[in-house]
Amino acid sequence: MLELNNVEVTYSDVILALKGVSMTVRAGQCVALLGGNGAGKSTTLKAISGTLKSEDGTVSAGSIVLDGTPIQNMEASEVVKNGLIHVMEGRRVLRHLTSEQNLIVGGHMVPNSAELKKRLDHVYTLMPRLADLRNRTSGFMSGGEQQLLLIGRAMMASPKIIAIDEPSLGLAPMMVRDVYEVLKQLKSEGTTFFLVEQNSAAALSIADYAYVMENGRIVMDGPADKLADNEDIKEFYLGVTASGERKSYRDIKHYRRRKRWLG
Amino acid sequence: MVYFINDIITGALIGLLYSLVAMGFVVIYRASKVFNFAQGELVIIGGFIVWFTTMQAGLSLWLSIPLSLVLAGLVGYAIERIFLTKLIGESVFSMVMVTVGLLILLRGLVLLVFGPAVRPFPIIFPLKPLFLGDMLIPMNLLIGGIITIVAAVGLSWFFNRTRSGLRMTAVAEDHVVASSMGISVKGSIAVAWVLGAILSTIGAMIFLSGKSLTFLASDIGFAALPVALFAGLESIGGLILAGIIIGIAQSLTTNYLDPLIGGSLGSVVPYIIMLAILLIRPTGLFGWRTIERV
Amino acid sequence: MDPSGVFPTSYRSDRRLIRTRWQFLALVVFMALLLLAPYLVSSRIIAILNMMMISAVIAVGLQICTGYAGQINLGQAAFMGVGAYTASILASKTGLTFLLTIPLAGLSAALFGFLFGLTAARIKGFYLALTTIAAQFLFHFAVLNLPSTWLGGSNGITVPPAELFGLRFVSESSQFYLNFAVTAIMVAGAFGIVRSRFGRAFVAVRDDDVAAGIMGINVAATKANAFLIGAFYAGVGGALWAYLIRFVGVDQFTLFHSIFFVAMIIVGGMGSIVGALIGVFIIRIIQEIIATVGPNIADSVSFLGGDIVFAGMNVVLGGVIALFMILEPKGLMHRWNILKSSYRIWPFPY
Amino acid sequence: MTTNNGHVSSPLAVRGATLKFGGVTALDDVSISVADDELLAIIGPNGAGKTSLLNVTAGFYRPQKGRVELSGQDVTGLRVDQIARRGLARTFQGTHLFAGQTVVENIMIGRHMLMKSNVVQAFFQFGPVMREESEHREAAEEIIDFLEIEAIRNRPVGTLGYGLRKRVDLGRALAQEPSILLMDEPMAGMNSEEKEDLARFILDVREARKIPVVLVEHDMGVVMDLADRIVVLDFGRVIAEGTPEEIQKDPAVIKAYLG
Amino acid sequence: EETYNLALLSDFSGPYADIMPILAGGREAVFTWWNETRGKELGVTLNYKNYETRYDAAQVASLWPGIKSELDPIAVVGLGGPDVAALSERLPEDKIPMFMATAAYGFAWQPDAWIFNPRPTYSHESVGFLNWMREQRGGDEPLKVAILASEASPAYVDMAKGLELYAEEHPEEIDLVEVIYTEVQPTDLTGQMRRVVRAGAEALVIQTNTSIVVAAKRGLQANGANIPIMMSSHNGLPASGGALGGLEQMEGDFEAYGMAIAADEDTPARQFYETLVADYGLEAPWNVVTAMGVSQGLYTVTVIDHAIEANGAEGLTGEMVREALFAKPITTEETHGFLPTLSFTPEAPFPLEGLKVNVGTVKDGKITIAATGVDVPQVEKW
Ligand SMILES: Nc1ncnc2c1ncn2[C@@H]1O[C@H](COP(=O)(O)OP(=O)(O)OP(=O)(O)O)[C@@H](O)[C@H]1O
Ligand SMILES: Nc1ncnc2c1ncn2[C@@H]1O[C@H](COP(=O)(O)OP(=O)(O)OP(=O)(O)O)[C@@H](O)[C@H]1O
Ligand SMILES: [Mg+2]
Ligand SMILES: [Mg+2]
Repeated sequence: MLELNNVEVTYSDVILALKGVSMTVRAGQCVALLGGNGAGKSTTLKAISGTLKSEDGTVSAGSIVLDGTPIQNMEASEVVKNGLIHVMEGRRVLRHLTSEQNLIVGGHMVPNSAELKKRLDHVYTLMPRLADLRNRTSGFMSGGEQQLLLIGRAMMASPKIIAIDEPSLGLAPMMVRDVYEVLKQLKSEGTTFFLVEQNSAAALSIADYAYVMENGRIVMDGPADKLADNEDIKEFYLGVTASGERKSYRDIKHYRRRKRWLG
Repeated sequence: MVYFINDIITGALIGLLYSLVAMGFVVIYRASKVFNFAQGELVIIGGFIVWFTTMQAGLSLWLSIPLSLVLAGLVGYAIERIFLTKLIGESVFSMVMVTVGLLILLRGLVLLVFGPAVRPFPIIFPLKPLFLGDMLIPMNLLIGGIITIVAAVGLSWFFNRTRSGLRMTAVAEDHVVASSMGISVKGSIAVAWVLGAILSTIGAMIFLSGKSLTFLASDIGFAALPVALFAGLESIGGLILAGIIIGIAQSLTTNYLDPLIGGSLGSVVPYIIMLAILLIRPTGLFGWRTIERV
Repeated sequence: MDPSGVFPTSYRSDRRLIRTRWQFLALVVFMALLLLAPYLVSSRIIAILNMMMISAVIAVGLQICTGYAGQINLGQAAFMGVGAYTASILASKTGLTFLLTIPLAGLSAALFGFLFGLTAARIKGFYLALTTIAAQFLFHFAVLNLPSTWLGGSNGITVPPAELFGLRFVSESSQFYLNFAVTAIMVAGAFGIVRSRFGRAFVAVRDDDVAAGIMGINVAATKANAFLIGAFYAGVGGALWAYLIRFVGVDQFTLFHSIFFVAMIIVGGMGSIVGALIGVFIIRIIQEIIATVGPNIADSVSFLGGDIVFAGMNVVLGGVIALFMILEPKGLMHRWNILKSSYRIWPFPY
Repeated sequence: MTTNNGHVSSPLAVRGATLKFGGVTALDDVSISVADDELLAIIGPNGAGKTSLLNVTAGFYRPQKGRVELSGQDVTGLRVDQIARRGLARTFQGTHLFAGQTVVENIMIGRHMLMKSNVVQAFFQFGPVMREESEHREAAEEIIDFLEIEAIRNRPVGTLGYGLRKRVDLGRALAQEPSILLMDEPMAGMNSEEKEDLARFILDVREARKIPVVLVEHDMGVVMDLADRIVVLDFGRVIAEGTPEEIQKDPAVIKAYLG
Repeated sequence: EETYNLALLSDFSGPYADIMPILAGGREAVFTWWNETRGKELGVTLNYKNYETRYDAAQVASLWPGIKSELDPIAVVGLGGPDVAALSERLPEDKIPMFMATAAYGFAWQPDAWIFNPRPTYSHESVGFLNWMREQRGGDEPLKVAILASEASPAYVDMAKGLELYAEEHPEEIDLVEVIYTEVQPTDLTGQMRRVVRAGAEALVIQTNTSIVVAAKRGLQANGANIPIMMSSHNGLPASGGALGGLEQMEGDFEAYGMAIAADEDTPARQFYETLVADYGLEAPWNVVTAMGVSQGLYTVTVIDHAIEANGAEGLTGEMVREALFAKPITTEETHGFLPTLSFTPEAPFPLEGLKVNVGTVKDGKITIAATGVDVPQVEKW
C-alpha cells in the first residue's frame, strides 16, 4: 500500500539526509522503522507525509507511492486526503485549543456530527485518560498527556494508514502498554501502521516487519520476530546481552568500541 | 450634558468603525497568524473599488455594493495567491514581513492603477444625521456600528463554534500540524484574506461615505491597530468593547482636553490606552495567553 | 564556514571575523577604496554614500535589536529622531563639539529605547511590535506639543556644522570622513557585540526565552538591553543625520521611515550584520536609481505621462522588497551561506 | 553546611510545595530533599506533577504554598535566572535548545552567566573580553570532548536528531557549572545504546563534578540502575520514597505506576 | 549666447504626485516662453532639469551634490518643506538661491535667507482674508473664527500657530473661538463642527488638505449650518469642490492666497495663461495649481532677468541672482498679474511690505474673484 523507491531527501539544498531508501508497507501490516539518533527515521516519515517542506527539505530523487498514487513532494494536506496521517514528533498539539478541540480538529473531515461524536467516544473509551482531560488547554498538559492526545487526534481521522513517530516517547511504563494495546486494537480493526520507535521491544512486539536505518540508509530488514533474535539488534536496540540478560547501566565500560553497520 | 452624551455616543460609533477595520486584522490573524500591516492599504483598495463601480462605471448602489464586495474578495484572494501562498511553511515572521513589503507595493500599485488624484466618494449612507432631541448621530456611523456588531457576532460564532472556524484556528496555531491533519493551509489563509479584504471594503464605505478618497485613508489602519491590540489579537467579540472604549476616550479627549492643551492628544490617546492595557495584560483584554511550558 | 584548508589553531583565531589572507586583503582594499572615494568618484556618489552610511548605522542597530534579539521594532526612526534632536539641541544651544554630541545623542536615544525595552519584559511578539509604533506616535506628539523652546516644535531646529580644530564639516567629502569614521566604529562595535556574551544572550532570548532564563540570563534585562543598544545606534545615526542635513524636523522621522529600516534588514537577512549592510545598500541604491533614472525615462516616454512612470517606480521599489521576501524570506545572507556551503561540498552532494 | 535553624542543609530541598492551576492541583504538599552527591530519581505516571516539581524548583512556577531551598537558602519566588545563578541547572523534557545556533554556541550560552565583561568592552573588543572568551571557549570545548560531540561542534542544533540534542542540552546545563543538576526525561527518544552512553555521562558527571542530580525518567531500567533513592509521585502527592529495591516492591507504586 | 541652468525639484511619486505634472507644466512653459522672448533678446538660454525628490528630505540631500556638479545651477526651483529642510543650510554655503511656489513656512522665517517665497506665510494669508471678511461684515466686533488644523505635519501646525498668535495680539480683530486638531483623513467631524457652530464662528479656516475640508463640510451640513470656509491654494475651491463631487457644493466658501486666482474671469493672468497654452506648449488646465507653477516660473525668470540687466549676460552667478532679488521690486506687470508687486528684503524670505492677498469664491457654481489686492496686516513672527 505504501512504497518507497530509492528515496533521497535533501535539506536546505545541501544536507543529504536520506540516501536511497526503499521500503514497502503492505495493507493491514505494521512496519517498524528502527535506528539510532539522526539515522533519518523522522525524515522518512516527513518525506512520506509531505511535511518536509516546512523545514526546507525536498525529496530530491526516488518515488513514494501510496495506493498507486505518487505522493513525493505532495502537499501535506493532500497526502492526508489519500488516507495517510502522520503523527509528528515533538508533541505538536494545538496549544491554545482544549484537548477535545484538538480531537475535533483531528476529525475535521468527518462528514456529520453524529459520526464525529461516535469517534470521540471511541477515542475516549480506548484512552480514558483523555476523557478526564477533555476541557484542559492542551498546551498546559504534561508531556505524556500531550503524547496521548496526538495519538487520539490521529485516530479521529480514522486513516487507512498511520505513520507514527515514537508513540511511546515520554510515556510511563503502564501507559506504554496501554498505548500499544490501543495500537493493536486499531491494527486488528484494519489500520495499517508505519511505526518509528526507539522503544524497540514494544515496537517489535506489534510489528510484522521491520527496517533498521543508519545514516540515511536501510542497513537491515526482515520479519519482526527474526530481527528480534538478531544479536546486534538485541544489543543496541533491546539492551540485552548475548546471554539474554539485561545489563546494568552502572556496569557500562568506559570506552567501549562501538559497532556500526556499514551500509 | 446632552452634548457630552452625544460626544460619547459619536465616539463609541467611531470606535466601532475602528473595530470593523480591526476586524480585518483579527480575521487574518485568527486564520493564519499573520499580522497584516497592509490592512490600511486594503481599505484604500476597497475604497477605490467602490469608487470605481459607482462613480466611474456609474452603477447603482444596489448593484455596485455587492459587486464591490465580490471584487474586493477577489483582490484579497489574489494577494494571498501571489504573495503568501509561497511562504507557507516559512516562519510567521517572514510572512508578516511580507505584509510590510506589501504595504509599500500596494501603495505604488494603487497609484499606478487609479492615479494620485483626490476622488469624491459616493454617498452610500444618508448624509442627514439622525436627530434624537438635541443629539445628532451621523447615519453612516450608526449603520456602520450596527454592521460591525452583526459582523462581530457572526464571525465570532464562525470562529468559535463552527468546524470551519476551528480548522482556521488550527492553521493559525501551527501551519505544519494543520496541514499534516489534512487541513488546507492555503485555503484557510485565502479565506482569511478574502474576508479581510471584504471587511476593509465595508469599513471604507462607512468611513468614506460622502467624503473624499485619497491615500491618507490608509491611516485608519493605524488608528484601528490599538483597538485590535486592546481586545487581543484573537478576540473578535472583544473588538466591540475595545472599539467602544477607545472611541469614547478619543472623542472625550478631542472634545474636552485638546482645546485645553492646544494640541492633538486625541490622536495618540488610543495608543496610550493600548500601552497601559498591554502592560497590565500583555495579550490584550481577551487575547490568548502565551503558553509557556517546559 | 571556512574554505577547506583553513583551520583555526586557537580559540582566539576561531573567533576571528577575517579568516583568510584573501579576506583580509579584500577588506583592506575595500576600506582603502572607501577612504579614497572622495578623490575617485563624483560628489553625488559621495552624497549617496553618506546617506548609506547613516542608514547603515541605524539599520545595524535595528539588526541587533530585531535580527539578533528578536524584538520587532517599528520605532527605529523615532529613536533616530531622539538622537537627531539631542545632537541638534546640544550643538545649537550649548555649542558642544560633535565629539561629545554624537555619543550623547546615542545615549539619550538609548534611554528612550530602554524605556520601551522595559515593556518588552512583559509584552511580546506582535504586541510588542505594535507598541513600538506607539513610540513613533508619542515622539511625534511630544515634539509638536512640548513648548517650542524645548524641542523646536513645528519649527524644527537648525544645526551648526560639526567642527574640529577649525575644520568645518560642510562639504560632502568632509562629511564623508566624519560619517565614515563613525560608521566604521559602530559597525566594528556591532561585530564585537554580537560575538560577545551579549550577542549570544540576545540570540538565546530570541530563540527561546524560557530556556534563556534557565541559563541564568535575565530575560527582561536582555530585551531592554537589546532596545537600548539598537536605539543607541539609531541615536548615533540620528546625530549624523542632523550634522548632514543641519536642520531637523519631526517629519524626518516617521513610521514610514521605520518601515523602510525594517525592509532593509529583511532584504539583507535577519540576524547578520553584513546582511544589514547589504540591505541598506540595496534599498538605498534602488531609491537612488529611481530618483536618477526616473526623470530620464519620464522624458523619453513622455507620451505615457510622467506620473505613470513614477508610480511605476514606486511599484518597483515595493515589488523588489516583496520579491526578496517571497523568494528569499531569510534574506540574502542566508542564500549566500547556502551557496557557500554547497560550494564547499561540490561536486559531492554530501 | 548548617542553616540558621541548626539542621544540616541539603543542596536542594522543597518543603511542602503546593501548586495549583485553576482547578488542577499539580503538586500537593510535596517535600523532597537531595543529599550531597546523591542521584535522586523522581518517577510517577503521566501528569503526576514531576515536571511541575522541577519547574517549582527552578523558579519557573511559584508555588502557592511551600518553600524551595538551595543549600539552606530560601529561593522561593526568585526569578529563574537568579536561581540559575545560585547554581541550579536543568535539562528539559523535549528540548529547549537554541535551534538556529551551533552546538558550540549553545554551550557558550550556558556559560553566559559565568562571564563578566560589559557591553562597552564587548563593543570595543578590548580588555579582558578576548581572554574571557578564550577561557570560556576552552571550558566549552572540554564539555564537548566529555560528551563526545566534537564532530557536530559546528552544526546548528536544529538539524540534529533528538538524541544528540539531548546530549547538547546536557552539555549546556553542565556549562553552567551547576551545583545541582535537574534532568527531565533525558532518556526519552533514545535507543538502548544511546541510553547507555547517556547513563555513562550522568554517572561521570556525578563522579567528576561531584554534583547531586535529580532525574525524572520513565525508563525503569535506567532509574533502577542509576538512582540512589527514588521518590514516587502520583496526582501531585508523594506516594512512596526509598531505595530502588524498596520502590520496586512497593504495592502502591506497582498499582499506580509499574503495573 | 549664454546658457544657465535651473534645477527643478519635483515630486512625481510622493504625496504631491497628483498635482506635480500640472505644476511642472506651468513652470516649464514659463521657461520656454522666456527663452523664446526675453532670452532671445538678452542672448541667454535657461536650461532646466527636473529632479525627483519623492518629497523626502533624505532624497533631496543625496541629490543635491549631484545637482550642483551636474548643473551648476544659478537657481533652484523648489517645491516644499523637505526641500527647505534639506537645503536651508546648504544653499548659503553654495551660494545658490531657491525659489518656492508656496506660501512661506514659519520655520523658514529667518533673515539672510537663500530660499524665497513669492507669498507670505499661510498665517499672513489667513489674517489678510479674515480682516477683509470683517470689513465686509461691518461692525466693530471681532470676527469669530475657528481653525481646523492637524498635527500630521509640522507645517500644518505652523499654519495654526501663526494665526493663534495674531488673534491673541489683536483681540479686537479676531476672536479665535475654536482651534481643532484632527487627522488628515478625519473619520467624522460632526461633533467638532457642532462646537464650531455653537461658538458662533463666522469663518472656518482650513489650510491643511482637501480631506479635512470635505469632512468639515459634511459635519457642517449635518448640523444644518453654513459657515464659510477659507482654504488655501493647495486645497482650494476646485480641489475641495472636486472631492465633494461638484463646485456648487462650495457655494459661498473662499480661497485666499497671495497669488492670482484661477477664476473664470478674463484677467491679465488668464490672458498670459492662454498665451502659454497657445504658443508655448502648456497643456495644463486653468486652475490654481497651474497658476502656482506659472507664478513660480514668472518671478524666477524676472529675478534672473533683473540680474542680467544688472550684471550683463555673462558670468551670472547664484549670488548675483539673489542680489537682484533685493535690488529691485518684481512688479505685478512683470509677473502678468500672477503676483502682486514683490519687494524682498534680507530680513525675511518673503516680502514684508506691501503684502496682498486675493480672494476667490464660488458664485452660482463658478469660481469668481471676490477681491483682489486685499492688504495683509503686519503679522509678528511666532
Ligand atoms: N531541518 C533540517 N535541516 C538540516 N538537516 C536536518 C534537518 N532535520 C534533520 N536533519 C538531519 O537529517 C538527519 C536525519 O534526521 P532525523 O530527524 O530524520 O533523524 P531520526 O532518525 O528521526 O533521529 P531521532 O531518533 O533522534 O529522532 C540528521 O542527521 C539530521 O541532522
Ligand atoms: N501551566 C499549567 N496550567 C495548567 N495545568 C498545568 C500546567 N502545568 C501543568 N499542568 C497540569 O498539571 C499536571 C502535572 O503536570 P506535569 O507536567 O508536572 O506532569 P509530569 O509528571 O511531568 O507528567 P509527564 O510524565 O507526562 O511529563 C498535569 O495534569 C498538567 O496538565
Ligand atoms: Mg526522529
Ligand atoms: Mg513531565
